[in-house]
Amino acid sequence: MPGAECQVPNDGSVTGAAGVPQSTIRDPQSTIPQETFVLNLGPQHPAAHGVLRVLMTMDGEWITRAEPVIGYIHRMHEKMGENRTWAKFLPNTSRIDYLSAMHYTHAFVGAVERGAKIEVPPRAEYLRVITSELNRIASHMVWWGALLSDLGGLTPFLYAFDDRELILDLLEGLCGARLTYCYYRFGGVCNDADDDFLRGCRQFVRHMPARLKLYHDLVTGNIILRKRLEGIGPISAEMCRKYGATGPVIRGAGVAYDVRRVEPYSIYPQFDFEIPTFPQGDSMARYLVRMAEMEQSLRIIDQALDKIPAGPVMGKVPRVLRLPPGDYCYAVEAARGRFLVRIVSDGKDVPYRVRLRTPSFSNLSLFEEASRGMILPDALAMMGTLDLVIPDIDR
Amino acid sequence: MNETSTGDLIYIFTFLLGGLAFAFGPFILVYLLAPRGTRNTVHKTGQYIECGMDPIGDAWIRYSAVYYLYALVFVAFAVDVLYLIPVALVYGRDFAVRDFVELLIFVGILSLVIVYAWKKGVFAWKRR
Amino acid sequence: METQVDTSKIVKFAKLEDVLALGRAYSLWPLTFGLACCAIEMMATGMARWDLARFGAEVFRPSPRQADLMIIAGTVNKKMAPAVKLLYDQMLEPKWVMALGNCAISGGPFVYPGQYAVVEGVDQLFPVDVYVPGCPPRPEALIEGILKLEEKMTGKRRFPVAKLQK
Amino acid sequence: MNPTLEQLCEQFGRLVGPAPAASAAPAAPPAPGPVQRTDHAAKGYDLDVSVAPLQVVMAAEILDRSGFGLDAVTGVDWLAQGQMEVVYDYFHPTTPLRVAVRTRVPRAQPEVPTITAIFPGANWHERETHDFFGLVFTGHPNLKPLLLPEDATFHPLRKDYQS
Repeated sequence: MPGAECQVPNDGSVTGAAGVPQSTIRDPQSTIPQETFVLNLGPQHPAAHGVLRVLMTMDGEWITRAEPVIGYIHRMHEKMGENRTWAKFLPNTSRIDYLSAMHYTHAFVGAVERGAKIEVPPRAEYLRVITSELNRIASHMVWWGALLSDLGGLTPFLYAFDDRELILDLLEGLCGARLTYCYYRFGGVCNDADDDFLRGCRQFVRHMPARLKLYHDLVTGNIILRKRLEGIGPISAEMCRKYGATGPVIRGAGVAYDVRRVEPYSIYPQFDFEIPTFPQGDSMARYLVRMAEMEQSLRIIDQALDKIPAGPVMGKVPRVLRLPPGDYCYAVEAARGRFLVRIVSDGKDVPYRVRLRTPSFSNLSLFEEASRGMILPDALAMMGTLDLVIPDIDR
Repeated sequence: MNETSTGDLIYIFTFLLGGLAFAFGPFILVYLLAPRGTRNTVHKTGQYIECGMDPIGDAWIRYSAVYYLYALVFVAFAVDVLYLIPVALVYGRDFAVRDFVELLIFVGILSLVIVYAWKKGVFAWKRR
Repeated sequence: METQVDTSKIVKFAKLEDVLALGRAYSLWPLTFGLACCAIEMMATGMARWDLARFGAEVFRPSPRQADLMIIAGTVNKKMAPAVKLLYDQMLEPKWVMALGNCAISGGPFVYPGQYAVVEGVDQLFPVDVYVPGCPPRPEALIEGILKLEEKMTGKRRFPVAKLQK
Repeated sequence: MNPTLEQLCEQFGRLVGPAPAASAAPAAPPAPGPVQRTDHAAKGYDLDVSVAPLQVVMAAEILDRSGFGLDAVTGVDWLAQGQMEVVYDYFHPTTPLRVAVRTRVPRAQPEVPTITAIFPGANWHERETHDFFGLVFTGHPNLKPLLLPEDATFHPLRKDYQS
């Protein structure tokens, strides 16, 4: 890891569980009467990354209980799944988590292909992997900019969006949209990649490592960031498992759980890439996991660009798509964690039930327990490292 | 009262008037020029801003003492600066090293406040 | 809908109004009010490549007291509607509202018979000045929306519209 | 220490009780046993267990002991059969095993015991399923609407929901 070893803060303060400085934990023996006030870090707040409301019962600056209230951008995706045909639900999938729209479409398309036994030609699989990994890098960049703007540094946002625009141009050339691509179809992808897309990807993959090193020099070694993130918001592997938190949250707690590796789908087994994990389980570990993940995604894109075969990009799909009755699941490693689509079909051309298990929903559900006793700025720094997208929580 | 003193009085009086005008002028201007109300839908224009939600409970509660002690250290140094202002006025006239040493002693004694607060653990920001 | 509050002024000078309108138009302070996908495009517009700062609108203020333009960037649903109305109230006159994206204009892709959660169009809550269609609208569309708002405030358009060669 | 499919089948077999005695009429296809192995490539999960509503907690305990994590709680409203189905998805952080525990309750009286004590993550999942289906999770600490407005009394994902 370039230049980013993190050690427990050694400023002599007694450390609580997993290296949390004692000062941020309320010592139980304190005798002052419990006089708290309720602050709601409401729907419209810069650090809420959207319309998340957290009801914080505060004792001075220390949080005694932070209860997230969600539902302010509930958009009925699951209800819409039940009254439109399979193909008409595709645009919805890229509006659940608009920062990793490709992964969500990949999961829905995969589940339907699994049900209807549709074959996907190899070139389409490669295009899916390339666009998914590009989307993961773009999503991690928005997270990186947003996290640092939460901690007060506003310039990294400009750097991050600068490079993200390169990815958006590539994907816009391919699928016509900047954010809510509806690029995958049942049985393949809708538009073949021409040469300048592949050349653009190659150029991006060569250009990006230098930029990532710049990010590390600019931010990761910065003492302010290390003091703000190291030892803050410890989330143990057991808590991740109990709450179902996945993605960089569980990989930051030392468990190498990545759906691409543990439950392989599409053609990911053909690529060799590591799953970066950091055992500390604090906010710094989650930060480093995502930074390392961007490099791994670049490696995957590089290998996919080498091995992409020629050939058709659309498989054979019946005109009216009907799935045999039963339920089918498909899990995908989205930028924020494990995204599972569970489809229940009763044989008609309209799904009977579409269940979307989104990663941010479970990642946020542990916030109440993880943020108890912390001071407010640390709790917001930890929420930044959970990388939440609120429509992904409310669906 | 010879005319020089009345001149001074007038001078002070106009200066006072200028200050007041400078202070209250914008209020009057705004009252005249700015629109008086604002369009509202739930008539809560004057409510405290809390991220789009109605504030819950009251904020006038007993805070932990850490903030109070922090403010005390600030007050100690505010008084310190208060004494330094007259010194600064006469400091440069016929300078002697003695003045500088005196100043150092004065500030040194007053900075003991920080040492005392440090020992009492005010800066450790632990909850009392 | 909102009551008719008399927002007229006591003293009005024509030239002063023009100067004030010019000043307000070229330094619009939007309220950070990102709801969904359009918020990401709004952020991208504020960044280096599309550079909303060229039009003076790059200062995104979190507090409604300091903002004079509310950009509704995303879907307003029925649980969020009271909060949106409260923020609209707390903004001070003169204030403008821009409905960014189809969800804010008419509920967008989430309108179907039997939908129970989305407010179909923000103009049901309060008057909207500029509508910017798109899902999400491109950054150029947001900038065009800001130029259109400036034209509404000052009466003349700042940049000439590109004329198609015959 | 990773659990294997066989161990799980055996534990669930004990939980669900002996498989129904070989049905007398061999012609009738034996009712699919409560514990079924499914092909991951075709269905997306490896083990499909149907349990009675009250055994849901014990199933959760078995899986918790084997190190599984709760993935999702899915409600399905089978209006035609007058039943509501609750499917619990479990994933395992280190092995590719995927287990789906399903149970059916009558639509008139949809009650399922909560598993929040074992998996705190289920708290929100169950609140959401209660929001959309009106399924009452007995013993749930705070069964208020989660995604719907606080005063919502309608359950939109029910098949007979008229907005």
